Order: sequence, then structure tokens, then C-alpha cells
Amino acid sequence: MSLRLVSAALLCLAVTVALAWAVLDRPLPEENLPDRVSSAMPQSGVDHPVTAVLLNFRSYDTLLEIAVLLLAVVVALALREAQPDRPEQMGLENPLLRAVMAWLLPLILVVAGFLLWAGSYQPGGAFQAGSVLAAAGVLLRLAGVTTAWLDNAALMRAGLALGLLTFLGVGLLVMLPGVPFLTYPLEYAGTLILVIELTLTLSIGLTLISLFRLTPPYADDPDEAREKEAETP
Amino acid sequence: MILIDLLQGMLLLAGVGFFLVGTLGILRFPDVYTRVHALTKADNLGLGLIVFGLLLGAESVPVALKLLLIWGLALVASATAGYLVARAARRRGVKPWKARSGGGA
Amino acid sequence: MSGALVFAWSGVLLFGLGLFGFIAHRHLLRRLLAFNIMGSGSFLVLVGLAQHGRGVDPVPHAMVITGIVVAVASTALALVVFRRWYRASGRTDLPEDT
Amino acid sequence: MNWLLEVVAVLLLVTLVLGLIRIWRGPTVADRMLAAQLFGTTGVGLLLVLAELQQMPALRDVALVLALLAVMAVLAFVARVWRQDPNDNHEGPS
Amino acid sequence: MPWLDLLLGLTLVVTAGLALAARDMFRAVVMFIVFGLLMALAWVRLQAPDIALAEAAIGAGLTGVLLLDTLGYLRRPFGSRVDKPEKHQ
Amino acid sequence: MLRQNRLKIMVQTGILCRQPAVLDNAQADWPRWSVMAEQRHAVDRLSWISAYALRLGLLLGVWWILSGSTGDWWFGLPLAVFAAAVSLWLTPPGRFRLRLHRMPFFAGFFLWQSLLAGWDVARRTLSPALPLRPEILHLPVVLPEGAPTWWLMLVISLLPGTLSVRLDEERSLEVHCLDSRLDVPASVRETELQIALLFGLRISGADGGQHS
Repeated sequence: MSLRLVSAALLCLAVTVALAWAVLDRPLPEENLPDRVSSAMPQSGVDHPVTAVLLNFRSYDTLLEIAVLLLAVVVALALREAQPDRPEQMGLENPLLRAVMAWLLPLILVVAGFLLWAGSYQPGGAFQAGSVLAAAGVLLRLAGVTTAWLDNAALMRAGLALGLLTFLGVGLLVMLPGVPFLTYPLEYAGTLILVIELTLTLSIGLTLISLFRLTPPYADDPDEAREKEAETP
Repeated sequence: MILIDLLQGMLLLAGVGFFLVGTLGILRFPDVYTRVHALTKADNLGLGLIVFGLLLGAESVPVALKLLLIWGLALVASATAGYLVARAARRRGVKPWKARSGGGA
Repeated sequence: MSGALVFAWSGVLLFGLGLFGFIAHRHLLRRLLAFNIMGSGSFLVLVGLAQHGRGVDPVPHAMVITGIVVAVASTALALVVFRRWYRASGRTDLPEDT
Repeated sequence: MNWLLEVVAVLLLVTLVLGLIRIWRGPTVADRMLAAQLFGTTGVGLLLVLAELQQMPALRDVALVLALLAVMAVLAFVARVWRQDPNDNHEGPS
Repeated sequence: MPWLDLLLGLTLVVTAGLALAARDMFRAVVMFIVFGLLMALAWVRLQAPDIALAEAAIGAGLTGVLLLDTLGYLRRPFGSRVDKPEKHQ
Repeated sequence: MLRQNRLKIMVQTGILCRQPAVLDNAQADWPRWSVMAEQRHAVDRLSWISAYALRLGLLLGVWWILSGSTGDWWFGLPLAVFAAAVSLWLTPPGRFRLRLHRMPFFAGFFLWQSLLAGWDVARRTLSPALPLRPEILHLPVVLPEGAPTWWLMLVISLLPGTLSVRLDEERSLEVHCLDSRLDVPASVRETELQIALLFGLRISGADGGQHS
């Protein structure tokens, strides 16, 4: 037990006790948020409160979060290790696995689409659908299916930025009649939210896939690469 | 009605029983291969029994089919996972556990 | 003690544990795990407390969903940086720690 | 009927806790991974029971997603960690 | 009711503690994967199926894959520059 | 319904047929089985269309299940069309078709066997002596390559006491069995027959007489 560990333990104990005190105290805020959300639901254009909060009442937050995701990918792109996809590095070449994936992946796609569509009236939405979509991409890669189409830089970047751009575009578009940024007119709210969610799903999915893809399976040490070349006839 | 409830309860409890047995198997069995057996058989049967138990109380046809779909997916997933692990173990030369002479019977 | 409060308390403990792990461990991957656990703890406190106060509240739910997605993105980014560091230096911790 | 569902849910959770022992004990990495797979299956069962208990049909979607992605961790493990690798002597007890 | 919540909360904390205390990195990562799954269950108990969905896809799926992938990367020594990763605690 | 002396599975795979190729898997303790595989000459346009239709139909069914029959096909239909296209991109139409009307029989077989499997594992786990005698067997696969073999390998893992480990180039399946005292070859053979029926592969006896 070094001094460092003991002091760290004491610090954490202090923080935990402070947090615990806050939990014990738990002052209720003046504002009753659940009531406000449920009273504003008719104006939201969707029937599911969480989606309404995400894409209507607090859409600024969501917009900025998408921007954060995009930023993460941009940084990862800048830092990636240049390494071409080599089949033996991508995943497991196994015919049985391929056969299972052939049935699993379309199912995952349908489920992702369902989650996106269901978001307007029950749990689901762009974030969940996007992560399921990303999982499909990761599975594809692990099963050794070539994902060279992801290398098309222009297409990839367009896909990554699509969600944010659509979100911004819709936000600005509704300003034309003179309402504030991101305030959807009631009669179009449902449609606009669905359009935004669709593009967000694509972008979130692509973001997470490319964050996975930018981490190559093996270090591309030059010596090792040369050895590998020599090994394979 | 009571009969259905009874049946449902029995199926659910049997399902949990098989889950417990599967976990016990994972704990008791001696090597990777035998543990895959416990994983792919007892647990899938446990999930199946729970699914059938819940099926009796399902409110509509799509819900019932969804339960069956989930079971099917779980079956495929654990069969595939078991196969992948067993194959990888075999390729790496993990020796199957052998019963000592006279033991095991 | 209601269910929501149980999870708020678990969240407090998780936060403390994660914080300790984050400081105590030197291996960067472990720090990442600790950081994620810390994050999960704070999410639990957020939702658990809100729910204990006024029942199911969609606002923290929405915040936590985006939080989870941002957390996984930042974890992935951290892993990219970590690999880069490992490749450049061959070590899994930071030099100023040792 | 609810008390029964609750008992079932608690028992499933107990099963999960027992599974933790295998993850902790290993001895090989594959054993830990198998126990994690077991968690996936048990989690699906628990979610289905909770969907009935809490009257939340949406939980079946959660179970569906969990079942769909259950292969993922094992696949990543087999494809990326446990490949044939002469340098890797992580076979024995650790 | 509270039994389930208490047991789940306790298991969550224990799993997190084990993930942080594990000496073997692989053990830590598998514990963390399990932790993600338990978090999904906790969200279910907190009546938040939305978060449970996100957590099931991300916490139990993607994060685990990312971490395992990195472990595979670390396991594979390249060149002579590398210190054995497990030696640094 | 199935007898041990039914010794041949004849594979009939569709529209364009060429001369049958006979594969023999003879072993001392293994009755002579053979598969007559009539290879399809080429995957033609019709098979693409029918495979697409089948997959689209199944995915639409999944959508119907998921959405709780509320309809809303304006979203589900394009989605299923796209997903079915992805499925075709991943695997082009194979030589084998599932016979959906055989599905109930197969499901019955499968359910009963998985019940036995769970019971078997439970018995072994709970008995204090832990009666295991694991062994790895090499069994020749009679079913033709492709979907039927994959089905066999997945299903075997869920049946009592067997676990498929790998398939080598000579189409010999490594099966890990929990107890070498069980007649594993016989149960694998039975499973093969069930899968042959499921895929509508014609089964013929050694005498050449055909049953179906």
C-alpha cells in the first residue's frame, strides 16, 4: 500500500460520501419535468416521450451530441494507422459462420429499421437503431466479409456528416417562416422527426462502425509485415 | 384457466431449473468442451421452457411468434458460439478431458 | 427503500469504485474500464434519483441515452489513441505515472 | 401469477451470480467467454420474464436485440483474441 | 419487489469491483462485458426500456467487442521494442 | 417411419440437372451410405428470383411479427426489400431449398431431442459422480455441402451428448460427445435423415428403391 493508493482511497471515499449525502438530501427541484413533458406531448409530433425530448424539446442537446460523435470520428480518422484490409486480418473465415451471418444480418437490419420506426410511439429511436446497425457492421467485419465499400472516402464522409447536416438543415429550414431555430411546425413535426431520425441512424451507425474499423486487428509493424509476406506463398 | 396457470407455472419453474443446472454444469464440468455442452443444451432448454411458459399467457399471435423468434435466435447464437469456441480450442490443441480409468462410470 | 433508490445507491458506489480504479490503476485500458464504470454510476444516480422524486421522467432518460452513445464513441476514440500510443512507445501506461 | 414471475426472476438472477464464479475462476480465457455467453442467454430469459412481470412489451425488443447480438462477443474473442498464435501462451491457469 | 432490485444492485457493484480488481486483463474485460449486461437489466428495473435497448446494443455488444479487439492487439507482440503489457499493472 | 436400412440420400437440386455424382463414405462400422448429388449446372435467373421472393417473404413476416401486426407497410416494405437484397449480396441463392411444409415434423423432432438433451445434461450435472466419458469421434457427413451441412452442424450441437467441433476437407465431422457409451453415430445419422427430409432431398435405399 503506497501513499498514493491510500490518498486515492481517501479521496474517493470523500467523493462517495459527498455523493451519498446528496442522494440522502435529494431536494426536489421546483419544476416538475415529467408533468411538463406530458402536457407538451400533443405539440411534439410523436407519441413517445423520450423521443419527444430527444428530438423536439431538447433537440439542441441532441444536435450537439451528434456533433461530438462526428468530432470523435474525425479525430480517429486523423490518428488511424494506415493499414489496408487484408482478408486474413479482418475476421474469421468460416463457411458455417458465413451461412449464419447470411440469415442473421438481414434480420438485424430489419430489427434496426423497426427500432427506428418504433421510436415515434414506443421505446426505440435513432440512437438504438444506429447502434444495432453498427453492430451489424461489426459482425460483418468479424465474419470476414469484405467491407471495402467503406473505403470510399467521399461516400463515407458524406454518410458520417449526413445526420448532422440534415439536422441543421431542418433546423434552419423551419426558420424561414420566422420561428426560432429547431422549432418544428406542428403539422410537419412527425415527418421531420422521422427524416432526421433516419439520417441520424445512418450516421450514428457509420460513426460507430468506422470507429471500430479504424482500429486494425494487429499492429502493422513493418518487420512483421515483411515476415508475413515471406510466409505466404 | 387455473389449469393453464398451473401449466405455465410448471414450465417457468422447469425453465429456471434448467438454467440453474446449466450454470452448475458450467461450474462442475471439467474442460472447455464439456462446458460448451452444458451451455448449448441445458440453457437453451431452459430458455425454451420459459418461452413456452410465457407463450401460454401471450396476448396476441405476433407476440407469441416474437417469443419463438427470440428463442430461435438464442438457439442459433449459442450453437454458433459453442461451435466457434470448440473449434478454436481444438485448433489450438486443447486436449479433451479424459475420465480416469474406472472413474466416471 | 424503493427500487429506484437502490439503484441510485448502487450508482454512488459505482462512481466511487470507478474513481478509485481510475486513480489507482496505471494500465490505460483499466483506466478506461474504470472511467466507463464511473460513467455508468453517474447515469444510475441521475435516473434513479429523478425517478425516486417524481416517477418515470423522460428527460433524464433522453440524456442518458445520448450519454451512453457518446460514452461508447469516446471509448472507441480512446482505444484508437491508446493503440497509437502502444505502437509508438510499446507501453500501456503513461510515463509520468511511474 | 405475479409472485411466481418474481420468484422466477430472482432465481434467474441467482443463476447469473453463480455464473460470475466461472468467469472469475477461468481457468482458460475460453471458459470466461463461455460464461459470458451464458449470461447472454440467461439475460434474454430474464428480460422476457420481466416483460411479463412489469407489463412492458418493449422489453421483448430488448431481449430480441440481446439475442441477435449474442454471438458478437464470442465471435470477436475467437476472431481477434484466441487465434492460433505461437507467441501466446495464455492457455494455462492464470 | 425490492429483493430483485437489491440483488441486482449488489451484483452490479460486485461485478464492477471484480472488473477493477482482476489481475488478468482478460478477466477484467469479460467482467466488464457482464457489467454492461447487468446495467441493461438495471435500466429495465428503473422502467427505462429506451436506455435498456441502447445499453443492450452498446454495453453488452459494441463496447465488449472494442475492448476484446484491443486485447488481441496487445497480445500480439511486435518487434523487440514491446514491453510485456501484463507487467504494467 | 425411418428405418436403418435406408441407405441413400439422393439430392435433387432443381431445374437444371446434370449427371449425378456419387460420393461414397464407407467405413467398417458405418453402413454404406451414399449421396447422389445432381449438381445444378448454373444458378440461373429464375433461382435468383425465387430466392429473393422467399427471403423477402420471410423478412416481411418478421416485420409483421415485430410491428405487432399494426401494419404500417410503407416503412416495412422498403426495409424488407433492402434487407433481402443485402441477404442476396451476402449469399447468392444456394442449391437447396427448405421445404417449409416439412418444418413442423422437423420442429417436433428437434423439440423432443432438445428436451432429451437438456435432461441428459441435467442428469450428468446433478449426479455426484459426474458420469462423463468424453471422446472425440470422426464421423463422415453424408449430407451434401452447403445449407444441409450447416444445419446438421448447428443442430448436432443442440442434441443429446453431441457437439460439432469442426469439419475437415474430407467431409469428416469431428464430434465431441459427452459419453462414448452412447450410440452417437446412430443419433447423428438420424439427424442427417431428418435434415435430408427437411431439405426435400430424396432418400433411397441400398436397393435403389426410392421413398420420399
